[in-house]
Amino acid sequence: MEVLYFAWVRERIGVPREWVETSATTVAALVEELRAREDRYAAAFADLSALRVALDQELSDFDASLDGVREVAFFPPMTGG
Amino acid sequence: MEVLYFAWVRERIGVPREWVETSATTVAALVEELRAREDRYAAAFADLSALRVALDQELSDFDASLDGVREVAFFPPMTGG
Amino acid sequence: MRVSVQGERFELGLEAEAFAQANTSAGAIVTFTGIVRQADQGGLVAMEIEHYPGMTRKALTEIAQTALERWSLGDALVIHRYGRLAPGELIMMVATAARHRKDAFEAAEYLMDYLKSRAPFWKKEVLADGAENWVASKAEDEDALSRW
Amino acid sequence: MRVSVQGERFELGLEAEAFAQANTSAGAIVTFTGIVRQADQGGLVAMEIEHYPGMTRKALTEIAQTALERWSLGDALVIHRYGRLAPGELIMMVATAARHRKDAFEAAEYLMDYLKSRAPFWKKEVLADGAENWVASKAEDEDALSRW
Repeated sequence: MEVLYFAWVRERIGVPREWVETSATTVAALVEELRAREDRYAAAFADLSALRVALDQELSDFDASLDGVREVAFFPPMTGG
Repeated sequence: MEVLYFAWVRERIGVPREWVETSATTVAALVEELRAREDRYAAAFADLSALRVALDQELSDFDASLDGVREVAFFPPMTGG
Repeated sequence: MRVSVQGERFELGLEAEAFAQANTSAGAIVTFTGIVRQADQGGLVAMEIEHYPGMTRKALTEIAQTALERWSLGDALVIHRYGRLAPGELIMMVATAARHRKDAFEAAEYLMDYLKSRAPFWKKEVLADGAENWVASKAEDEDALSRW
Repeated sequence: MRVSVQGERFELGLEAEAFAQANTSAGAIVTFTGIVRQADQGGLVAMEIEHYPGMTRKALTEIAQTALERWSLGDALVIHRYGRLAPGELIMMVATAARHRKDAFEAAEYLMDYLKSRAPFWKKEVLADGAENWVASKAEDEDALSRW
Protein backbone atom coordinates (compact mmCIF):
# COMPACT_ATOMS: atom_id res chain seq x y z
CA MET A 1 0.00 0.00 0.00
CA GLU A 2 0.96 3.64 -0.42
CA VAL A 3 2.41 5.13 2.78
CA LEU A 4 2.82 8.89 3.15
CA TYR A 5 4.79 10.89 5.69
CA PHE A 6 4.47 14.56 6.57
CA ALA A 7 6.39 17.21 8.51
CA TRP A 8 9.08 15.84 10.84
CA VAL A 9 7.94 12.26 10.24
CA ARG A 10 8.80 12.79 6.57
CA GLU A 11 12.12 14.38 7.53
CA ARG A 12 13.10 11.51 9.82
CA ILE A 13 12.17 8.81 7.34
CA GLY A 14 13.68 10.73 4.46
CA VAL A 15 10.96 10.25 1.85
CA PRO A 16 7.51 11.80 1.46
CA ARG A 17 5.88 8.57 0.28
CA GLU A 18 6.70 5.00 -0.58
CA TRP A 19 5.07 1.73 -1.60
CA VAL A 20 5.06 -0.80 1.26
CA GLU A 21 4.38 -4.49 0.76
CA THR A 22 2.80 -5.69 3.97
CA SER A 23 0.44 -8.28 5.38
CA ALA A 24 -0.24 -6.17 8.49
CA THR A 25 -3.94 -6.07 9.29
CA THR A 26 -3.90 -3.02 11.56
CA VAL A 27 -2.11 0.31 11.63
CA ALA A 28 -0.31 -0.74 14.82
CA ALA A 29 1.00 -3.88 13.13
CA LEU A 30 2.20 -1.85 10.14
CA VAL A 31 4.03 0.50 12.50
CA GLU A 32 5.73 -2.51 14.15
CA GLU A 33 6.89 -3.78 10.76
CA LEU A 34 8.27 -0.38 9.79
CA ARG A 35 10.02 0.08 13.15
CA ALA A 36 11.82 -3.23 12.70
CA ARG A 37 13.07 -2.22 9.26
CA GLU A 38 15.60 0.52 9.93
CA ASP A 39 16.61 3.03 12.58
CA ARG A 40 15.04 5.95 10.72
CA TYR A 41 11.62 4.30 11.03
CA ALA A 42 12.26 3.44 14.68
CA ALA A 43 13.14 7.11 15.25
CA ALA A 44 10.06 8.39 13.45
CA PHE A 45 7.72 6.02 15.27
CA ALA A 46 9.39 6.18 18.68
CA ASP A 47 6.43 7.90 20.36
CA LEU A 48 3.05 7.06 18.90
CA SER A 49 1.32 9.56 21.18
CA ALA A 50 3.05 12.28 19.15
CA LEU A 51 1.71 10.84 15.88
CA ARG A 52 -1.55 10.86 13.98
CA VAL A 53 -2.67 8.56 11.19
CA ALA A 54 -5.06 8.96 8.27
CA LEU A 55 -6.48 6.05 6.26
CA ASP A 56 -7.52 6.92 2.73
CA GLN A 57 -7.38 10.58 3.74
CA GLU A 58 -9.64 10.32 6.78
CA LEU A 59 -8.26 10.69 10.31
CA SER A 60 -8.18 7.33 12.04
CA ASP A 61 -6.34 5.62 14.90
CA PHE A 62 -3.64 3.05 15.45
CA ASP A 63 -6.07 0.25 16.29
CA ALA A 64 -7.86 0.60 12.98
CA SER A 65 -8.00 -2.19 10.42
CA LEU A 66 -6.10 -1.85 7.14
CA ASP A 67 -8.66 -3.96 5.33
CA GLY A 68 -9.35 -2.36 1.96
CA VAL A 69 -7.15 0.62 2.72
CA ARG A 70 -5.07 1.96 -0.17
CA GLU A 71 -3.32 4.95 1.40
CA VAL A 72 -1.92 5.33 4.91
CA ALA A 73 -0.47 8.64 6.10
CA PHE A 74 1.56 9.31 9.26
CA PHE A 75 2.16 12.80 10.62
CA PRO A 76 2.48 14.86 13.81
CA PRO A 77 -0.54 16.62 15.33
CA MET A 78 -1.75 19.20 12.83
CA THR A 79 -0.96 22.87 13.22
CA GLY A 80 -3.21 24.65 10.75
CA GLY A 81 -4.91 28.00 11.05
CA MET B 1 -30.74 72.55 32.87
CA GLU B 2 -30.68 71.14 29.34
CA VAL B 3 -32.89 68.05 28.99
CA LEU B 4 -32.59 65.79 25.93
CA TYR B 5 -34.92 63.08 24.66
CA PHE B 6 -34.17 60.32 22.18
CA ALA B 7 -36.07 57.72 20.14
CA TRP B 8 -39.68 57.15 21.24
CA VAL B 9 -39.19 59.33 24.33
CA ARG B 10 -38.45 62.22 21.97
CA GLU B 11 -41.45 61.31 19.82
CA ARG B 12 -43.83 61.21 22.79
CA ILE B 13 -42.60 64.48 24.27
CA GLY B 14 -42.45 66.12 20.87
CA VAL B 15 -39.12 67.91 21.14
CA PRO B 16 -35.53 66.63 21.03
CA ARG B 17 -34.30 68.97 23.76
CA GLU B 18 -35.49 71.79 25.99
CA TRP B 19 -34.31 74.03 28.83
CA VAL B 20 -35.96 73.07 32.13
CA GLU B 21 -35.94 75.34 35.19
CA THR B 22 -36.01 73.02 38.16
CA SER B 23 -34.99 72.74 41.78
CA ALA B 24 -35.12 68.93 41.69
CA THR B 25 -32.08 67.43 43.37
CA THR B 26 -32.34 63.92 41.88
CA VAL B 27 -33.25 62.46 38.52
CA ALA B 28 -36.34 60.83 40.07
CA ALA B 29 -37.54 64.20 41.39
CA LEU B 30 -37.02 65.79 37.98
CA VAL B 31 -39.07 63.00 36.40
CA GLU B 32 -41.87 63.66 38.92
CA GLU B 33 -41.87 67.35 38.02
CA LEU B 34 -42.02 66.61 34.31
CA ARG B 35 -44.77 64.00 34.73
CA ALA B 36 -46.92 66.56 36.55
CA ARG B 37 -46.54 69.09 33.75
CA GLU B 38 -48.46 67.62 30.84
CA ASP B 39 -49.86 64.35 29.57
CA ARG B 40 -47.10 63.93 26.97
CA TYR B 41 -44.51 63.81 29.78
CA ALA B 42 -46.67 61.45 31.82
CA ALA B 43 -46.91 59.20 28.74
CA ALA B 44 -43.17 59.29 28.09
CA PHE B 45 -42.25 58.58 31.71
CA ALA B 46 -45.03 56.09 32.43
CA ASP B 47 -42.67 53.13 32.89
CA LEU B 48 -39.23 54.05 34.22
CA SER B 49 -38.04 50.45 33.86
CA ALA B 50 -38.22 51.03 30.08
CA LEU B 51 -36.07 54.16 30.33
CA ARG B 52 -32.43 54.99 30.75
CA VAL B 53 -30.83 58.24 31.82
CA ALA B 54 -27.48 59.88 31.13
CA LEU B 55 -26.07 62.77 33.15
CA ASP B 56 -23.58 64.96 31.30
CA GLN B 57 -23.32 62.19 28.71
CA GLU B 58 -22.50 59.37 31.11
CA LEU B 59 -25.01 56.59 31.83
CA SER B 60 -26.46 57.03 35.30
CA ASP B 61 -29.58 56.02 37.23
CA PHE B 62 -32.77 57.56 38.54
CA ASP B 63 -31.51 57.86 42.12
CA ALA B 64 -28.54 59.95 41.05
CA SER B 65 -28.04 63.52 42.26
CA LEU B 66 -28.40 66.40 39.81
CA ASP B 67 -25.88 68.48 41.74
CA GLY B 68 -23.63 70.21 39.20
CA VAL B 69 -25.25 68.44 36.27
CA ARG B 70 -25.71 70.52 33.13
CA GLU B 71 -27.25 68.02 30.71
CA VAL B 72 -29.78 65.25 31.40
CA ALA B 73 -30.84 62.81 28.67
CA PHE B 74 -33.73 60.33 28.74
CA PHE B 75 -34.03 57.48 26.27
CA PRO B 76 -35.12 53.85 25.86
CA PRO B 77 -32.59 51.01 26.24
CA MET B 78 -30.01 51.37 23.52
CA THR B 79 -30.07 49.24 20.38
CA GLY B 80 -26.73 49.79 18.72
CA GLY B 81 -24.60 47.34 16.77
CA MET C 1 -7.33 52.59 17.89
CA ARG C 2 -9.89 54.34 15.74
CA VAL C 3 -13.52 55.14 16.52
CA SER C 4 -15.73 56.65 13.85
CA VAL C 5 -19.36 57.72 14.20
CA GLN C 6 -20.46 58.65 10.71
CA GLY C 7 -23.41 59.17 8.44
CA GLU C 8 -21.42 58.15 5.34
CA ARG C 9 -21.24 54.64 3.99
CA PHE C 10 -18.08 52.60 4.42
CA GLU C 11 -16.72 49.50 2.71
CA LEU C 12 -15.83 46.41 4.67
CA GLY C 13 -13.12 45.54 2.15
CA LEU C 14 -11.28 48.86 2.37
CA GLU C 15 -11.54 49.06 6.15
CA ALA C 16 -10.52 45.44 6.74
CA GLU C 17 -7.59 45.68 4.35
CA ALA C 18 -6.28 48.90 5.91
CA PHE C 19 -6.66 47.43 9.38
CA ALA C 20 -4.79 44.26 8.40
CA GLN C 21 -2.00 46.23 6.67
CA ALA C 22 -1.52 48.28 9.84
CA ASN C 23 -1.38 45.17 12.02
CA THR C 24 0.83 42.61 10.34
CA SER C 25 2.65 41.99 13.62
CA ALA C 26 -0.57 40.89 15.27
CA GLY C 27 -1.07 37.27 14.20
CA ALA C 28 -4.86 37.30 14.50
CA ILE C 29 -7.47 39.71 13.18
CA VAL C 30 -11.21 39.43 13.73
CA THR C 31 -13.85 41.61 12.12
CA PHE C 32 -17.55 41.82 12.76
CA THR C 33 -19.88 43.61 10.35
CA GLY C 34 -23.55 44.38 10.89
CA ILE C 35 -25.82 44.69 7.84
CA VAL C 36 -29.39 45.99 7.56
CA ARG C 37 -31.24 42.84 6.67
CA GLN C 38 -34.72 42.44 5.33
CA ALA C 39 -37.25 42.23 8.20
CA ASP C 40 -38.74 38.82 8.93
CA GLN C 41 -42.13 39.71 7.44
CA GLY C 42 -40.57 41.53 4.51
CA GLY C 43 -41.35 45.07 3.52
CA LEU C 44 -38.47 46.81 5.26
CA VAL C 45 -37.76 50.03 3.39
CA ALA C 46 -35.18 51.57 5.67
CA MET C 47 -33.50 51.43 9.04
CA GLU C 48 -33.23 54.81 10.73
CA ILE C 49 -30.49 55.07 13.30
CA GLU C 50 -30.66 57.88 15.83
CA HIS C 51 -27.79 58.65 18.17
CA TYR C 52 -26.74 61.05 20.93
CA PRO C 53 -24.01 63.06 19.24
CA GLY C 54 -22.36 64.41 22.38
CA MET C 55 -22.15 61.01 24.01
CA THR C 56 -21.69 58.48 21.21
CA ARG C 57 -18.05 58.96 20.42
CA LYS C 58 -17.12 59.12 24.08
CA ALA C 59 -19.04 55.92 24.88
CA LEU C 60 -17.51 54.01 21.95
CA THR C 61 -14.02 55.20 22.84
CA GLU C 62 -14.44 54.03 26.43
CA ILE C 63 -15.68 50.62 25.29
CA ALA C 64 -12.80 50.24 22.83
CA GLN C 65 -10.24 51.42 25.38
CA THR C 66 -11.46 48.86 27.90
CA ALA C 67 -11.19 46.09 25.28
CA LEU C 68 -7.65 47.17 24.33
CA GLU C 69 -6.46 46.91 27.91
CA ARG C 70 -8.36 43.84 28.97
CA TRP C 71 -7.21 41.66 26.06
CA SER C 72 -3.82 43.29 25.34
CA LEU C 73 -4.96 44.06 21.82
CA GLY C 74 -2.53 45.48 19.30
CA ASP C 75 -5.33 47.57 17.82
CA ALA C 76 -9.08 48.02 17.64
CA LEU C 77 -11.46 49.69 15.19
CA VAL C 78 -15.09 50.72 15.68
CA ILE C 79 -17.20 52.28 12.92
CA HIS C 80 -20.90 52.98 13.48
CA ARG C 81 -23.25 54.78 11.12
CA TYR C 82 -26.31 56.85 11.89
CA GLY C 83 -29.09 58.18 9.66
CA ARG C 84 -31.32 56.41 7.16
CA LEU C 85 -29.96 53.12 5.82
CA ALA C 86 -31.43 50.88 3.12
CA PRO C 87 -31.56 47.07 3.41
CA GLY C 88 -28.19 45.64 2.46
CA GLU C 89 -26.21 48.62 3.73
CA LEU C 90 -23.57 48.17 6.40
CA ILE C 91 -24.55 49.54 9.81
CA MET C 92 -21.32 49.13 11.67
CA MET C 93 -18.15 47.12 12.05
CA VAL C 94 -15.54 46.35 14.64
CA ALA C 95 -12.07 44.90 14.14
CA THR C 96 -9.55 43.59 16.65
CA ALA C 97 -5.90 42.63 16.28
CA ALA C 98 -4.14 40.42 18.83
CA ARG C 99 -1.30 37.94 19.07
CA HIS C 100 -3.67 35.02 19.59
CA ARG C 101 -7.06 34.17 18.16
CA LYS C 102 -8.80 33.77 21.51
CA ASP C 103 -8.10 37.38 22.47
CA ALA C 104 -9.10 38.73 19.06
CA PHE C 105 -12.39 36.81 19.15
CA GLU C 106 -13.27 37.61 22.76
CA ALA C 107 -12.47 41.30 22.40
CA ALA C 108 -14.61 41.55 19.25
CA GLU C 109 -17.53 39.87 21.02
CA TYR C 110 -17.08 42.15 24.01
CA LEU C 111 -17.12 45.21 21.73
CA MET C 112 -20.31 43.97 20.07
CA ASP C 113 -22.07 43.15 23.34
CA TYR C 114 -21.31 46.61 24.71
CA LEU C 115 -22.15 48.40 21.47
CA LYS C 116 -25.53 46.68 21.47
CA SER C 117 -26.55 47.79 24.95
CA ARG C 118 -24.29 50.62 26.08
CA ALA C 119 -23.69 52.83 23.06
CA PRO C 120 -26.37 55.51 22.56
CA PHE C 121 -27.91 54.36 19.28
CA TRP C 122 -31.58 53.62 18.62
CA LYS C 123 -32.89 51.82 15.56
CA LYS C 124 -36.24 52.34 13.92
CA GLU C 125 -37.58 50.09 11.16
CA VAL C 126 -39.50 51.84 8.39
CA LEU C 127 -41.84 49.46 6.55
CA ALA C 128 -43.31 49.67 3.06
CA ASP C 129 -46.81 50.32 4.42
CA GLY C 130 -45.52 53.40 6.25
CA ALA C 131 -45.39 51.80 9.69
CA GLU C 132 -42.42 52.70 11.85
CA ASN C 133 -41.24 50.47 14.70
CA TRP C 134 -38.56 51.26 17.22
CA VAL C 135 -36.45 48.14 17.56
CA ALA C 136 -36.88 46.83 21.10
CA SER C 137 -33.83 45.94 23.13
CA LYS C 138 -33.55 42.23 23.84
CA ALA C 139 -33.19 40.72 27.28
CA GLU C 140 -30.55 38.42 25.80
CA ASP C 141 -28.47 41.43 24.76
CA GLU C 142 -28.53 42.78 28.29
CA ASP C 143 -27.78 39.31 29.63
CA ALA C 144 -24.81 39.01 27.28
CA LEU C 145 -23.01 41.71 29.28
CA SER C 146 -22.94 39.55 32.38
CA ARG C 147 -20.32 37.25 30.93
CA TRP C 148 -17.66 39.98 30.90
CA MET D 1 -19.71 27.98 0.67
CA ARG D 2 -16.20 28.23 -0.72
CA VAL D 3 -13.07 26.38 0.37
CA SER D 4 -9.73 27.28 -1.18
CA VAL D 5 -6.37 25.63 -0.52
CA GLN D 6 -3.86 27.72 -2.37
CA GLY D 7 -0.21 28.66 -2.67
CA GLU D 8 -1.03 32.16 -3.94
CA ARG D 9 -1.45 35.18 -1.74
CA PHE D 10 -4.88 36.62 -1.13
CA GLU D 11 -6.13 39.97 0.12
CA LEU D 12 -8.36 40.24 3.16
CA GLY D 13 -10.02 43.34 1.73
CA LEU D 14 -11.04 41.77 -1.56
CA GLU D 15 -12.20 38.54 0.03
CA ALA D 16 -14.14 40.22 2.85
CA GLU D 17 -15.80 42.68 0.47
CA ALA D 18 -16.87 39.95 -1.96
CA PHE D 19 -18.19 37.84 0.89
CA ALA D 20 -20.18 40.76 2.33
CA GLN D 21 -21.59 41.69 -1.08
CA ALA D 22 -22.80 38.14 -1.56
CA ASN D 23 -24.42 38.05 1.88
CA THR D 24 -26.33 41.29 2.37
CA SER D 25 -29.34 39.36 3.61
CA ALA D 26 -27.32 37.92 6.47
CA GLY D 27 -27.25 40.62 9.13
CA ALA D 28 -23.96 39.53 10.68
CA ILE D 29 -20.58 38.75 9.15
CA VAL D 30 -17.49 37.63 11.04
CA THR D 31 -14.04 37.20 9.57
CA PHE D 32 -10.90 35.77 11.11
CA THR D 33 -7.50 36.26 9.49
CA GLY D 34 -4.24 34.63 10.50
CA ILE D 35 -0.97 36.44 9.78
CA VAL D 36 2.62 35.20 9.96
CA ARG D 37 3.94 37.22 12.85
CA GLN D 38 7.50 37.77 13.91
CA ALA D 39 8.63 35.01 16.31
CA ASP D 40 8.93 35.93 19.98
CA GLN D 41 12.72 35.93 19.93
CA GLY D 42 12.83 37.68 16.57
CA GLY D 43 14.70 36.42 13.55
CA LEU D 44 11.82 34.68 11.79
CA VAL D 45 12.61 34.62 8.09
CA ALA D 46 9.76 32.49 6.84
CA MET D 47 6.93 30.17 7.79
CA GLU D 48 6.79 27.03 5.66
CA ILE D 49 3.40 25.40 5.53
CA GLU D 50 3.20 21.78 4.41
CA HIS D 51 -0.11 20.09 3.71
CA TYR D 52 -1.58 16.77 2.56
CA PRO D 53 -2.96 17.65 -0.86
CA GLY D 54 -5.35 14.72 -1.20
CA MET D 55 -6.89 15.27 2.19
CA THR D 56 -6.79 19.01 2.86
CA ARG D 57 -9.65 20.18 0.72
CA LYS D 58 -11.86 17.32 1.83
CA ALA D 59 -11.13 17.98 5.52
CA LEU D 60 -11.80 21.71 5.20
CA THR D 61 -15.02 21.10 3.29
CA GLU D 62 -16.27 18.72 5.97
CA ILE D 63 -15.47 21.22 8.73
CA ALA D 64 -17.20 24.06 6.86
CA GLN D 65 -20.22 21.89 6.03
CA THR D 66 -20.63 20.97 9.68
CA ALA D 67 -20.50 24.65 10.69
CA LEU D 68 -23.08 25.60 8.03
CA GLU D 69 -25.56 23.08 9.36
CA ARG D 70 -24.94 23.47 13.05
CA TRP D 71 -25.31 27.26 13.09
CA SER D 72 -27.73 27.72 10.17
CA LEU D 73 -25.19 29.91 8.42
CA GLY D 74 -26.10 31.71 5.24
CA ASP D 75 -22.57 31.19 3.96
CA ALA D 76 -19.03 30.28 4.95
CA LEU D 77 -15.60 30.85 3.44
CA VAL D 78 -12.31 29.12 4.20
CA ILE D 79 -9.01 30.07 2.54
CA HIS D 80 -5.74 28.45 3.62
CA ARG D 81 -2.34 28.88 2.02
CA TYR D 82 0.58 26.51 1.86
CA GLY D 83 4.21 26.98 0.87
CA ARG D 84 6.79 29.49 2.07
CA LEU D 85 5.35 32.66 3.62
CA ALA D 86 7.22 35.74 4.85
CA PRO D 87 6.39 37.52 8.12
CA GLY D 88 3.40 39.80 7.56
CA GLU D 89 1.80 37.57 4.92
CA LEU D 90 -1.70 36.22 5.46
CA ILE D 91 -1.80 32.49 6.22
CA MET D 92 -5.53 31.91 6.13
CA MET D 93 -8.95 33.36 6.71
CA VAL D 94 -12.46 32.22 7.47
CA ALA D 95 -15.69 34.17 7.11
CA THR D 96 -19.20 33.37 8.30
CA ALA D 97 -22.55 34.98 7.52
CA ALA D 98 -25.58 34.49 9.77
CA ARG D 99 -28.77 36.25 10.80
CA HIS D 100 -27.47 36.89 14.31
CA ARG D 101 -24.07 37.78 15.66
CA LYS D 102 -23.86 34.90 18.13
CA ASP D 103 -24.09 32.31 15.34
CA ALA D 104 -21.59 34.13 13.14
CA PHE D 105 -19.07 34.38 15.99
CA GLU D 106 -19.50 30.83 17.27
CA ALA D 107 -19.28 29.31 13.80
CA ALA D 108 -16.09 31.27 13.04
CA GLU D 109 -14.52 30.11 16.30
CA TYR D 110 -15.57 26.55 15.57
CA LEU D 111 -13.99 26.73 12.11
CA MET D 112 -10.77 28.06 13.61
CA ASP D 113 -10.61 25.47 16.38
CA TYR D 114 -11.06 22.64 13.89
CA LEU D 115 -8.67 24.14 11.34
CA LYS D 116 -6.01 24.34 14.03
CA SER D 117 -6.17 20.69 15.04
CA ARG D 118 -8.03 18.73 12.36
CA ALA D 119 -6.93 20.13 9.01
CA PRO D 120 -3.75 18.53 7.66
CA PHE D 121 -1.36 21.47 7.74
CA TRP D 122 2.02 21.63 9.47
CA LYS D 123 3.98 24.80 10.08
CA LYS D 124 7.74 25.15 10.23
CA GLU D 125 9.49 28.32 11.36
CA VAL D 126 12.66 29.21 9.47
CA LEU D 127 14.94 31.49 11.49
CA ALA D 128 17.64 33.91 10.36
CA ASP D 129 20.42 31.70 11.77
CA GLY D 130 19.24 28.83 9.57
CA ALA D 131 17.44 26.92 12.33
CA GLU D 132 14.15 25.30 11.41
CA ASN D 133 11.51 24.44 14.01
CA TRP D 134 8.31 22.53 13.44
CA VAL D 135 5.60 24.39 15.32
CA ALA D 136 4.36 22.13 18.10
CA SER D 137 0.65 21.61 18.54
CA LYS D 138 -0.68 23.10 21.75
CA ALA D 139 -2.64 21.18 24.35
CA GLU D 140 -4.96 24.20 24.57
CA ASP D 141 -5.77 23.86 20.87
CA GLU D 142 -6.78 20.25 21.33
CA ASP D 143 -8.72 21.19 24.46
CA ALA D 144 -10.56 23.91 22.54
CA LEU D 145 -12.34 21.21 20.52
CA SER D 146 -14.07 19.86 23.60
CA ARG D 147 -16.38 22.85 23.84
CA TRP D 148 -18.15 21.99 20.58
